[in-house]
Amino acid sequence: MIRDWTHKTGCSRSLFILLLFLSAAGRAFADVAQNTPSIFAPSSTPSNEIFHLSLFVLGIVGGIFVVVGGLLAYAVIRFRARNQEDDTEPAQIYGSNQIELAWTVVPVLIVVVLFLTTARMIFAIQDAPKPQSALDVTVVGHQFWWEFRYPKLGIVTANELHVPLSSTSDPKPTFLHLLSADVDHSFWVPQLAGKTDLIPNHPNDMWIDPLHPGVYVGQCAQFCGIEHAKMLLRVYVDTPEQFAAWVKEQQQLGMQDPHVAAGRHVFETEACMNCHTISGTDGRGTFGPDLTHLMSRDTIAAGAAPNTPQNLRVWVKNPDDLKQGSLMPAMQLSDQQLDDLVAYLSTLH
Amino acid sequence: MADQTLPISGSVDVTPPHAAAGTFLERLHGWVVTVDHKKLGILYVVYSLIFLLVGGAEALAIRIQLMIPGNHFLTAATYNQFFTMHGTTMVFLVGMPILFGFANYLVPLMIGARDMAFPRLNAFSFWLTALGGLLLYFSFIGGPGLYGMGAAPDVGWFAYAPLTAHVFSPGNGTDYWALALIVSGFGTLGTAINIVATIISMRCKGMSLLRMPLFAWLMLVVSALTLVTITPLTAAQFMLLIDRYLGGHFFDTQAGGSALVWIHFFWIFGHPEVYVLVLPAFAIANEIIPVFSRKAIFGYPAMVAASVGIAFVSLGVWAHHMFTVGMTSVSNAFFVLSTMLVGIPTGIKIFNWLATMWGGKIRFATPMLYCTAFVFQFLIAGLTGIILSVAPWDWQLHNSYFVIAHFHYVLVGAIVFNIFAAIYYWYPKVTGRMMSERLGKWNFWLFLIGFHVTFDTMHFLGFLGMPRSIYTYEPNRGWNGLNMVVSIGAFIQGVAALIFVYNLVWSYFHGEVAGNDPWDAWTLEWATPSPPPDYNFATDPEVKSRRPLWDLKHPDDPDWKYE
Amino acid sequence: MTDTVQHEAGREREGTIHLPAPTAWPIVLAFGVTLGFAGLVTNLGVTVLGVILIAVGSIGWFRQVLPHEQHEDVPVRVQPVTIESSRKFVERIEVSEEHRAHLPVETYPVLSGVKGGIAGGIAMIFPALAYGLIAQHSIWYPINLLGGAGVANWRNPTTADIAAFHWEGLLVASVIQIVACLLVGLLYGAMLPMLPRRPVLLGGIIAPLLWTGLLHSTLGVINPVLDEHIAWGWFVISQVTFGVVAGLVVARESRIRTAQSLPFVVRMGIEAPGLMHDDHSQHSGEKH
Amino acid sequence: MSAIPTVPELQDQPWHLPSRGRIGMLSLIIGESAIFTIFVVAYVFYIGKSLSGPTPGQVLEVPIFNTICLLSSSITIWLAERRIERNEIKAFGLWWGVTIALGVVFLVGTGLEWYKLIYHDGLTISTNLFGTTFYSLVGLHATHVVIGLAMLLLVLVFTLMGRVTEHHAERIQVLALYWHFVDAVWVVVFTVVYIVGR
Ligand code: HEA
Ligand code: HEA
Ligand code: HEC
Ligand code: CUA
Ligand SMILES: [Cu+2]
Repeated sequence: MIRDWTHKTGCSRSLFILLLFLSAAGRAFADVAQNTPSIFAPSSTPSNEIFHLSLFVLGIVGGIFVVVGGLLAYAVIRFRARNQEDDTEPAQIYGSNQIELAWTVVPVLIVVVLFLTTARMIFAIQDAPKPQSALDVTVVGHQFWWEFRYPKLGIVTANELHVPLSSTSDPKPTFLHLLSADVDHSFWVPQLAGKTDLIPNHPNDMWIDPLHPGVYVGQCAQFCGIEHAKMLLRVYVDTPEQFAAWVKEQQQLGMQDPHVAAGRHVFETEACMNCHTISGTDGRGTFGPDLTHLMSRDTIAAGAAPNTPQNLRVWVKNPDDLKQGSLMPAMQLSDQQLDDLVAYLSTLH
Repeated sequence: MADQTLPISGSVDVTPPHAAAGTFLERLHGWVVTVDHKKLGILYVVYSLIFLLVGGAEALAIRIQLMIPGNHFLTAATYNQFFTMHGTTMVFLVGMPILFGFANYLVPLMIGARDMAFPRLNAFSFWLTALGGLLLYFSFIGGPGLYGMGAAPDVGWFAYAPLTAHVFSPGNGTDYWALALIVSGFGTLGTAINIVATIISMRCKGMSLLRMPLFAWLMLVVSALTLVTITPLTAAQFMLLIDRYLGGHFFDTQAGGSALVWIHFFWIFGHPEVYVLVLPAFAIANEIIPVFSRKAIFGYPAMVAASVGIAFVSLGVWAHHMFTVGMTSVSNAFFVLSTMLVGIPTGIKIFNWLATMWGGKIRFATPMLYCTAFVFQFLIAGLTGIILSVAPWDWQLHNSYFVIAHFHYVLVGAIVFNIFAAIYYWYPKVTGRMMSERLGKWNFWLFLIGFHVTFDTMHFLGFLGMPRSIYTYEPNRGWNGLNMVVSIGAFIQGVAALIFVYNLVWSYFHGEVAGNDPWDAWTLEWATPSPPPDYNFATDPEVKSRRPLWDLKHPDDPDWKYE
Repeated sequence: MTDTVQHEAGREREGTIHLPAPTAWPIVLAFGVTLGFAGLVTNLGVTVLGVILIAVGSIGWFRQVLPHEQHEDVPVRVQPVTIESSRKFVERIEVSEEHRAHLPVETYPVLSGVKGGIAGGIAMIFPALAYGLIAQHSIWYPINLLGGAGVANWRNPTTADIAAFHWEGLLVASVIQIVACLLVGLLYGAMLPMLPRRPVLLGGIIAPLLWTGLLHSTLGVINPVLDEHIAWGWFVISQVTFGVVAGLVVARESRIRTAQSLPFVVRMGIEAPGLMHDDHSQHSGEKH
Repeated sequence: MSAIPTVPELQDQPWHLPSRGRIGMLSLIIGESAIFTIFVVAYVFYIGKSLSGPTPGQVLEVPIFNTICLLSSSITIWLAERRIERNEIKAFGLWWGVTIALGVVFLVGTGLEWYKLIYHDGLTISTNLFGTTFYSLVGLHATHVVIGLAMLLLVLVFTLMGRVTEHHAERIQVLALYWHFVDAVWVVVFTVVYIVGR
């Protein structure tokens, strides 16, 4: 399933030299900012295959552009009226069936080639068989956050997806099952794969097999309401050890620290638990993200802000300050309650 | 010089049309009650131009907001309303009406008729379209009933279900969107019927279908296409309203309804719609390019066949907007193929324009400048379309700024450019005065530069993973500089647009007097005085070839000897 | 709306022309329809007003056209409009006599290319199958290679896989083969009349070589399965077979337009005054 | 260089173009067909997808009589068309009246059916997907019948006032074309709703 592309394109394929140059430019672009989710800096088989397909297609349309654009430029320069006083009309030409035929057939041939290439790639990516070693994750889109469930591992988390590193020798792809709790969303991490929509009543599937560890950013790519812009997405590609550690941490029950019992009390009495789950408490709500291991996440509210105590306080006090229109209400808590609550939330590792 | 065997004679109207005289109110009344195709055509065009400015102003607001990351110029809610209204306005209140405006004004003149087939229906349709547009904009103040604040539609011009369901869009914005478009949709349907009937039943003697100017041919194809394009949208919007007002379940995913059905229905309308918008632009190019190249259009029959072909194929490609919704791989492959096939007839058109210019003596007056830029830009836009039709690549590019770049390249680079070309070209016929060439050149070059600065850059934002419909973005994504460039380009376009408006107004009073036939052109409208009298032609014209005026101008070498 | 005799509205009557009379009913009706809908988002009273306007508008409109359409008479004064151009002369495409010496006196009809394409397409199957039999002991091998582009579940097939029979492979391969051969044949048909000198050389050797070169450099992306298993020597042989057979068929095709020499523009099929129509002028000026 | 081209055939043959009324009506019919297609597709797509009852099989009865009435009205209107061409105004009025009567019977039949469905079977437009699609599709068709009937009535009134003559044959035939369309659509609706969907 995982093919080494550099090997293929490395051989004397003159057509690709120019394109490789382009790809280098793409990578350079991506280096400008480390967080640029460039589609030209692929790091997973689907995105990689798409990247190479895209170079091929770019080559073809680029060729068409150069030829046709060149002819147009030539015509504009060569056949412009030079002499304003010229009182003759140029020779009138009405057409030619042969020429018409020729410039119909050539595009048809190009289309055939483009189509065959594309079709093969569609099947290769979309219908790829799922290996035994694959990890399953169910992604549920919510207005405006992501819920990730690992059914086989019994983990539920939000907004930050952890997946294991995959490699050619030891493929460990992650298969995502995409659902929606409300409206249409779309899962897009450009460096890992193309996007697939999350549509209520219409489960979809996609897969990634990240080849380099690191954090990959993306975001919801289907307009889903007021805060569509802040429905960000982070994928952490962990080495096997890191991943195992993360799984272990997530599988633990929520932290029960007696020092912050006051905050926990606020959580349990101020309606938070209607929407949020913290294992080990009575909180069983599913309308908002699971907070059991809130502190294991780098950001809050789908990437709207870094996960710091100040931000948590701002968020709980008035979510609109960080994310206008998010579906979590401002709970009208007193400063004391807020302090307690944040202290409590900060223990949820 | 006039050849007696070809009775095309115009007339000079000495009695001014009654409506042109009188007080302001009387004149206004004249416009309101008119059933004259020329006046209605002007109304359509002016109406659309106003909305072009409004939609453009919305675009400028969008661009200010996106200039820098984390900007607070617009709130999230306002931004969503603005891009929805921008798209809806540009497509339904600018693109469609303006094409009907040109068709209204020019088709009867070109085919040698006195008026449209159904003059009163024509007026009715215009007013429906116009009032539909006003209803849409009333949402800014009307909002949820007369009692609340304004709430313009904010669900995108595609209004995907179930975001439009009552639970997720509680206000009235979505209702305004559906209702206003239904109203203007009826108007569109009426005009389309009218144009079809006019072209089929009102041609002057000798004007067989294969002798019609290509402009008329394309308008025929477009109107026929409109008949089966706008109606599915109307139907789907009725379903939406049934859901929202009567508690129906068409798109209610809680009750077994399907969000996908809406997506299909919308694009069954939406895709042919974009060809409805672009074919009139082709129509304009088909008239202007030959005249300024001083040659007959190359491959007339092929052009006709290609247009009809585009219309047919375009009915079967809609799902290329849906590659990411999770269709089976076989359906994906099918729509890849059908989409790419559209490139073939379209390519034929590009090649024919090229061949028309080839060997000509091209005069680069402003209309021709716009048309040349159009061919060039449409080539690029089409090729980015082909890129998007490569489904796996579209999985990356879908809903990114690359798509935005693709369609603005067509909608602005092709359609708006040709709208400008058409206005520069036919303005003398309509008003009797030329538009200023000097301002025209400024207008053209600024618009060209602005256009490329804006929309060329957007492609790269797409490559870098910037999604559309976002009101703000993270500062560390590497999109900052490019967004700034895009916004600057938009403002250059804005300046060009203002010059254009100034030119329109200035030339009306100070433009050089044009005469009947300032461009030395070949179709029948140039055989009438400028502006044409109410009755167009004093005697019904009769034609023998595709270029009746060429025949008159070159009696020893007329077209009908060779066609 | 109405149906009357053609152009009745435009008949001339003593210096006036009949045009439909202006009327306000369409706008009233349109306003009514809009209000009717607008009521849904504002107040039902608006809808009621809309319905009233619709009723009034329709009645008014009917009275406008029934029993007779209302007209107004617009006075005319006819003055002939002179239609002239400052560009009096029309250039002609010069078909110079000198070039004729180098040109053949005959050319091939366009359809010959299609026939050639079909013949070539059939002919090239044999070397391909021969390759399959000789090199892989299976005639399905080359067929599956060709079909591999469209067969969904093929990833890293073994040689044995490719050598076995797959109906999808056969189907896809046949479609590709037929389409490609017809198209290339059509292209030959369009181009050969323009460049009619050495159809066998041009179509038979040069074009296949170019084609193979192009394919060799791009196949890795179009179809890596095919690419990995292809034997390029045999590939060239079947391509050239196609080309030569196609070229031969074209060359054997009876030539048209004997006994006259045709310059390039004419061979391109260009339609322009003074070119080919001269030869047919005795038939008719109307070409279509 | 140029030879003398022949003079084209003289252009004084009569110049005939199709009637704009017919073309207009045909265009309208094409547009309307697209609307119906969308509703029919939605209906077919949602067959059997309702999450709760009642189902079509439980509550729908095949409206044979209604259908016969509507379809025969196509024949009677055709008879009327023939009469007006020959300026037999009385006979025209008669057949026209019969057409209207048949249309009204159809409408009443639909009304009764809906009454039964709503008050007896408890099926409304918001009950389930079946209700939504059923009332929309059948209702859309019924709306067309109503509009058609209104136009037919108008003609009848003019006929009774003695205003209609053979000069109006063309317009009346255009109107009849619409009525034929409404009938033809019913065949589709009938098949989809009462045969396929049940
Ligand atoms: C007038 C408007 C217009 C026009 C003419 C087109 C023309 C085309 N469009 Fe575009 N398109 C839009 C307006 C338009 N589009 C809009 C508004 C959207 C977005 C809607 C939204 O989501 O809001 C969109 C989106 C869109 C998508 C979906 C992207 C996505 O959301 O993921 C796709 C995908 O296939 C696509 C493809 C094409 C193609 C293949 C053409 C073809 O017709 C182009 C054909 C032309 C050429 C190919 C160039 C000339 C040809 C040659 C020189 C011959 C040789 C060429 C070949 C052999 C290839 N378009
Ligand atoms: C014909 C169609 C058309 C045209 C002409 C334009 C023109 C422009 N568009 Fe638009 N656009 C669409 C159709 C069009 N667009 C559609 C369909 C969408 C999708 C909507 C959706 O997703 O729902 C879209 C979306 C869209 C977006 C994406 C928004 C988002 O997804 O978040 C952006 C962003 O930059 C944009 C920008 C522009 C710009 C800069 C112009 C410029 O060309 C405009 C240049 C400016 C002017 C021509 C006017 C100048 C006016 C003045 C100087 C002020 C005058 C003031 C008054 C008196 C009123 N457009
Ligand atoms: C009405 C439901 C609701 C209630 C009540 C509610 N929340 Fe939330 N909460 C949400 C939703 C929805 C989100 C996700 C918002 C987003 O990202 O757009 C959220 C997000 C959060 C987050 C960020 C989670 C993350 O992973 O990024 C925290 C922390 C949080 N809520 C804490 C609280 C606390 C503390 C309370 C009680 C004082 C509370 N919430 C009450 C719905 C609710
Ligand atoms: Cu979720 Cu956009
Ligand atoms: Cu499309």
